[in-house]
Amino acid sequence: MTTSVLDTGNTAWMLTSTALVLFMTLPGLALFYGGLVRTKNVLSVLMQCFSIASVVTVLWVAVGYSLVFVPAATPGTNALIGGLGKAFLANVPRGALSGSIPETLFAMYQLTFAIITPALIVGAFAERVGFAVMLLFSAVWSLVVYVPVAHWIWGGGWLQQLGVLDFAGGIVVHVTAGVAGLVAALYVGQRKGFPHTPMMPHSLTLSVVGAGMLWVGWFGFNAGSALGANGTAGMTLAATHVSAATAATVWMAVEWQRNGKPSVLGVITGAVAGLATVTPASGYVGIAGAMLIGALAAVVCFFSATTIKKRFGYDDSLDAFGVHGVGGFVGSILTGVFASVAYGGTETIDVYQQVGVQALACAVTAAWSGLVTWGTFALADRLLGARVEEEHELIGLDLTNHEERGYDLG
Amino acid sequence: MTTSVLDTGNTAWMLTSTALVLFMTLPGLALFYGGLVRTKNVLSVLMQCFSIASVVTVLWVAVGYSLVFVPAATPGTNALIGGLGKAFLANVPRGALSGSIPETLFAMYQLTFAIITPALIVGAFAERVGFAVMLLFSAVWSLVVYVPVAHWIWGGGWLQQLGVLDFAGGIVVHVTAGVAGLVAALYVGQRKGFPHTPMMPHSLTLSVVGAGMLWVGWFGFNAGSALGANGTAGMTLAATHVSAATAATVWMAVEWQRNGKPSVLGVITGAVAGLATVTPASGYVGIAGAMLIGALAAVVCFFSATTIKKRFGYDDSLDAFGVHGVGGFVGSILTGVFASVAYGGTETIDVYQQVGVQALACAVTAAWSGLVTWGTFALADRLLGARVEEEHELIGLDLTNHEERGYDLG
Amino acid sequence: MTTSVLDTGNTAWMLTSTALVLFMTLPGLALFYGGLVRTKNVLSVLMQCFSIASVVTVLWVAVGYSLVFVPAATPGTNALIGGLGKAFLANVPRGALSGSIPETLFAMYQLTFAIITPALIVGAFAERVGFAVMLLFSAVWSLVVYVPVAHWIWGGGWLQQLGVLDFAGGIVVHVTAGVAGLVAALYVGQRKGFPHTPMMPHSLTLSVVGAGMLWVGWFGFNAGSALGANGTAGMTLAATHVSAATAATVWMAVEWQRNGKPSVLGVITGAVAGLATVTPASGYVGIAGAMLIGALAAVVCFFSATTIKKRFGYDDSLDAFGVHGVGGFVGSILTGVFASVAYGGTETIDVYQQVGVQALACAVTAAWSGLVTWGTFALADRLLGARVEEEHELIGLDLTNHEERGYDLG
Amino acid sequence: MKFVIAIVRPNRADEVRQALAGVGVKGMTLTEAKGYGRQKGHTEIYRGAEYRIDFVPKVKIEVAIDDAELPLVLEAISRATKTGKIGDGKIFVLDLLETVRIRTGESGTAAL
Amino acid sequence: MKFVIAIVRPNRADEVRQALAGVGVKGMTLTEAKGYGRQKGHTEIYRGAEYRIDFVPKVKIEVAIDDAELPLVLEAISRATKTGKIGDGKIFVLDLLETVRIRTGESGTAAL
Amino acid sequence: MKFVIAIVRPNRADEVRQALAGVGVKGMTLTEAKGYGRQKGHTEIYRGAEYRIDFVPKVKIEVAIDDAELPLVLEAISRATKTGKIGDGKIFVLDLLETVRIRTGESGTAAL
Ligand SMILES: Nc1ncnc2c1ncn2[C@@H]1O[C@H](COP(=O)(O)OP(=O)(O)O)[C@@H](O)[C@H]1O
Ligand SMILES: Nc1ncnc2c1ncn2[C@@H]1O[C@H](COP(=O)(O)OP(=O)(O)O)[C@@H](O)[C@H]1O
Ligand SMILES: Nc1ncnc2c1ncn2[C@@H]1O[C@H](COP(=O)(O)OP(=O)(O)O)[C@@H](O)[C@H]1O
Repeated sequence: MTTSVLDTGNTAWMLTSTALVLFMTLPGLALFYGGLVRTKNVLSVLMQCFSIASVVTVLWVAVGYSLVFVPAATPGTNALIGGLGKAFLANVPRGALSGSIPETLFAMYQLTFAIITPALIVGAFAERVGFAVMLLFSAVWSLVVYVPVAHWIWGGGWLQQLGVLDFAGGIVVHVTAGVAGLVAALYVGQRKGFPHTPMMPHSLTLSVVGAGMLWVGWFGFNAGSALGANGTAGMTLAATHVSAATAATVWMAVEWQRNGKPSVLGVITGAVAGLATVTPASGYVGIAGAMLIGALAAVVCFFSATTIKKRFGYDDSLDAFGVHGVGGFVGSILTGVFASVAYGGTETIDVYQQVGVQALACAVTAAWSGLVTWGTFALADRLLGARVEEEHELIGLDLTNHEERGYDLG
Repeated sequence: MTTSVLDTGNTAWMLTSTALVLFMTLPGLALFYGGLVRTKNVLSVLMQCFSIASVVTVLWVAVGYSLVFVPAATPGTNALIGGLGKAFLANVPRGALSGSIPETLFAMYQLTFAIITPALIVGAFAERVGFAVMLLFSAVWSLVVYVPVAHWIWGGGWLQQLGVLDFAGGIVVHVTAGVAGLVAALYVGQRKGFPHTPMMPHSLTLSVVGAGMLWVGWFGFNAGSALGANGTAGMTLAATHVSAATAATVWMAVEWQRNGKPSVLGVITGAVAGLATVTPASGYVGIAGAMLIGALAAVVCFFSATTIKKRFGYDDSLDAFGVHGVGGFVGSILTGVFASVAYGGTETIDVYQQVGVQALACAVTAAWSGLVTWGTFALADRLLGARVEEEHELIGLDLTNHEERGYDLG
Repeated sequence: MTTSVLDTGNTAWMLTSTALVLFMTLPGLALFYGGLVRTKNVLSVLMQCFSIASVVTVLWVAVGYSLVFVPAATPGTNALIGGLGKAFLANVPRGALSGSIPETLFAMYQLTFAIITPALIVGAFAERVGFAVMLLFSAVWSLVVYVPVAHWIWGGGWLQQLGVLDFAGGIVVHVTAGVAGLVAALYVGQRKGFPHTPMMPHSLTLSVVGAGMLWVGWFGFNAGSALGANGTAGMTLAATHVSAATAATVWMAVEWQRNGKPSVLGVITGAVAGLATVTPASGYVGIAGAMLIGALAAVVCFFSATTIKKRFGYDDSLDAFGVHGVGGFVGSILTGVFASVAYGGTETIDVYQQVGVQALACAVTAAWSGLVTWGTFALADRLLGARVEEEHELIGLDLTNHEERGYDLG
Repeated sequence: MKFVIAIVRPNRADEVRQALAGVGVKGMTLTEAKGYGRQKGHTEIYRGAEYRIDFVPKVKIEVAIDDAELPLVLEAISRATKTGKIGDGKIFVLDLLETVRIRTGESGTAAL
Repeated sequence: MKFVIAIVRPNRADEVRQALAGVGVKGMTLTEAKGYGRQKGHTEIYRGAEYRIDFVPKVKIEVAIDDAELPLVLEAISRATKTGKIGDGKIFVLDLLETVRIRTGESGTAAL
Repeated sequence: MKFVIAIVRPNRADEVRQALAGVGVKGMTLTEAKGYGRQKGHTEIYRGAEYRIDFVPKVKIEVAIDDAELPLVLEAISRATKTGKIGDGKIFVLDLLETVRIRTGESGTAAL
């Protein structure tokens, strides 16, 4: 952990992991989401993912990395937010190490997480929020939610001090993004016609491709969070893969039983649910724990993306909350159990107490993310109107926001 | 090989290779195959690849890995099948090593091979076999064919003891899958309208994407089989790439000469033929050997996918047998030649004798795979009907099996 | 650099980088370009990328690698071209090292650069040059332009002796390809209907996917050029990513301001411009330098792909010159500035003098590439007709060159 | 018999189907179309150049009916698709000489 | 002259083309369409919700013919596409006032 | 009123639109179609087998006009699309009994 010699093997794996996690967003998530919207909005979603990757990079390099990982100048505030000592990566020479890898690489690896988190949110308000609002929101949210929460949990902040366990971002990534998605969907309201008009995925083919990329990329997300090529990375990769496969299988079985037929959307959603849910636990659990987490992920997320959403009537277009948010909660709580050596995990913890810490961390970050999301949308609503005109929603965001069309196959 | 210290460089490469080989199936092969079927069946193929990846993972973790790689409890039976000592990876702690990499990682890397093998088969019976039959068949075949054959050749079984050479799965993967495909295609019969009705690929664009992913992923498949980042991995990568490129070039030339025009489908099929054929030899041969293998792969597979298939009239829909099966046979036999130091290879072998061993291994595994495939389909036929109703075949499997459509571009 | 012991970590990263750079072409660039052409030509572009990858591999293994990286037999000629000592990689045993990685691997890594360079060119003359001409041109150009220029700059040739800096191919790849594209576009003339008939991308969706793959793959292209998993690789990855993100952001801003709307094509083109432009400097610059290069890349390439192209009326179909060529020039010149320790870089150079060397290298290689391109097209024109018949251009190259269609969605 | 061709907004197809079914129409045929008229199209941008696309997406509904049904049918279509904004579309009525139901060979109004 | 519009099953287009060519028809025009009628559509499922899709894929074949050819043409289309199951489709016959072959300017039956 | 159906080459749609607008036509409707006729199709190759595709891409333009406009309209379409090579297409003229503009309820020539 704190060796100060560069290890080429660890560095090789982290270079690869950085590529893999960027690949999850570009084009993985972009495709997964892009395939699920209607033809007239496909570009808007791709554009959102691409521009978030670009703008968040600039913000991260400018201040984000430093505020998360550099101790605050005044120790008293470090519980809440880091310092600006490495703004613009100015004090990160190419020889600097973070553990046994170059610090520049560590900063870039962490950046890929900062990118995918706001990109996950756009799934919740897809097809009705304009590009400018989306961009404003993503920038603000990235700085005001992602950066402090990452500091609290990974950068030495108060939750880390409380002993919260979040191996690869169940809370930092999925809870924060999921809740933001739900709140945003509630703020902007349902898409016109929802839920009576069928709003079928325009290309499940693309979504399957995206799901495959997410699955593969997630090896970088979770096993990369070992920050080296070691036994933890190996077991984390195994736990990640097993959870995904179990969740896909269980989701398929549940659907088969309930609807008489398993669906493609179901299987890929199941896999993503398994991946998201195992994330916080992935580095701590054994194979059995991972299987159980995957199975639970499928059942709970199936329930949330179908029954609960229908029941409460919010329009979480692509189930950003239903899968990532709910999966994030479930996984983060279960981490308090399955990380324990008593249940095949690696940590010597008191399960009851740990579950309490996990729940507290989830609750506080969820509240903060929800609050800031509501506030930012209210602000954007004032400045630009939170959602596009009805006419534009009808025509689609591709033409009205970008004057382009996703396909011209004629 | 048997050092008991973890090497981070080797581990880094094997983590990457695991991601690359999974990527070959999800979404590589899924896209390659998915593009070749008609629009009404695209999702069925994607779904098959995805669900195989999920279900085989569960089976592999439960018993597959252990039965392949753990010695049988009673030494007498070990020639045929391994033991259950590591069922559910229960006795594989995160510190356990396999050579210089974590054993968990080794188990996951091998799993990606267990996944792609049954996924290759579905190309042979695409567009007419229902999802339930496919799933039942894949599960049975995985346990009854893949697991024992992998044990025979890689897990210390009788063929390995005979000295068979199969670096990355010419026999274990391609011969077994190709023959299963042929037998399944014969069992279920031709698609309605074959061969008179044109059944054009609905999106060669997708198939090209899939082929590109297969090519890149194959670096993990073959060079990963070196189980480390070393000189063998380097040469294996080179042999793999050179064989693919040579085969694509030769296939293009043959087509140009025979049909007056080179086709996109031809070039990508050539590349895949070159990759499949060099697989068993990839770690043993030199560059010249790889080129020769690639050239032969193109000529023989071209012949089998066009002339032979036409002549015998079986409907191997996407040429799973014609390319993978035939390429697997050719490559596995040629391994007996080009692996020899006399022909630029690494092994000090008697070529005649080695070719004999290779042929024996091919013949026995082919027979076993064919037999089990026929039996399983006969069983599935009883239980569920081996192929879908004519009406459903007409409408397409996407709607009738999954109530979804691949595209809704309107 | 000249350690003679294999380092598994460095080897792991270079194996991965080789996969990443091949992935940039197959399917990355193929998709990026393929999406931008009209439906009737999509396969032609994919086919061009695929067949270039195949044929260039054969040429590279046969003579290319040796001519670039092996010293000439007669030292006097080595300034211009290398020797044939490693033709067919005959004298490259699997134990041979290049630095701390296997030489076979080094040869393959470099091959992926030799592949993508002619593939970049096809974007300039897309939709009107037949397959045979394209193939002839690519083979000749690869041997007569790419191979000597790579030798001059990376293989110990005269420009390297002059001290030119080109970390990952700003001159070797982008200047040579960009200029060849421009000259080829001028030689064959505009597409019928250009610029009045709208020739919209048939699938921006595919282009976005391709752009994402290019971005990710570029980590292998630039950070892989460190030839190891070290501090330079980390900083190079950071510089590459930051330049891409900055360029995408700036392009978006410029478009928003000028056209009232940011476009998807703009954002992805901006990212590619940022990647191409930072390439020669990527291993030498700091973060601030990379940001500046990215911002300049966006502004200059935006200008060249819109205003300049319109002004001079050449039909560089997919902006191979406008983005890669211009970006290559700008980046190669700026390398002379930002590589300097005075501007946060790594090199102790005299900026004025270095800029002179960079400009000289750009000018000479551009002239050589342009000359050979014109000559080869003139030759191809004699033999085969440089562009397809008008009727075939109307029908599209997919049907007329390959008797296939990209989609059959009916 | 009459052959009625209605060009309507693409998102109105289902309303029209329901309205027609509501007045007793048993079948109809729908085609995707592009219309040019008073409703203006949109612009698309490509490398800084703006292109006007004059055609807008429409759906064409063809329905063969008995003469007596005509007023009801016209009314039903109008009701289902009218927004009062430019681009609502047109209904064209042609004379229909004969109809055959392929399955049974029936002809005339019995085949509708 | 008559203008014949046949709505048939999508996989029958080629059979119809051959049958029409067999009775001397020299040209025809085909469009993809969606039909609503007695033949029921399918359901699609999305996140657990089932949607009924009432329209089924059809192909519309339009062919302009000489009056005298009508019986043969009706018979040829029926023969080529009839399965006897619901959804075989319809044939509609309209009166055709004039035909022009653009290439030559010919008109009337000479232009068919 | 007349209902004019023109089957033309797909790349000629815009020329036809301009020509028609030039003679005062205010609206038209366009559909993608496939034509069979004297113009030969193309071959496609798949795994060494060659398939003939007899249908070629066409565009169908439908325009409702006042009787008096007919000669001008026929002439405009022909002018805009004629190349003199096989496959230029056909124009069919049918009688149009009634036209309704849905937006306003206007009918007859006022609705064109
Ligand atoms: N003369 C015509 N012939 C055929 N189709 C027409 C004609 N005029 C209009 N249309 C169709 O009706 C659609 C609506 O017409 P438009 O003039 O835009 O608005 P409105 O229906 O409100 O008058 C057009 O897009 C076109 O498809
Ligand atoms: N009145 C009608 N007007 C226009 N098209 C019709 C009409 N009735 C049926 N069709 C077309 O004919 C197709 C077949 O009709 P349907 O009632 O399903 O079966 P059948 O032809 O066996 O009676 C429909 O899908 C529709 O496209
Ligand atoms: N009798 C017909 N009925 C309907 N459409 C026809 C008929 N004859 C020709 N067409 C249409 O006109 C197109 C052009 O006809 P074709 O015979 O190829 O050339 P030309 O127009 O030069 O005579 C055909 O592709 C078809 O779409």
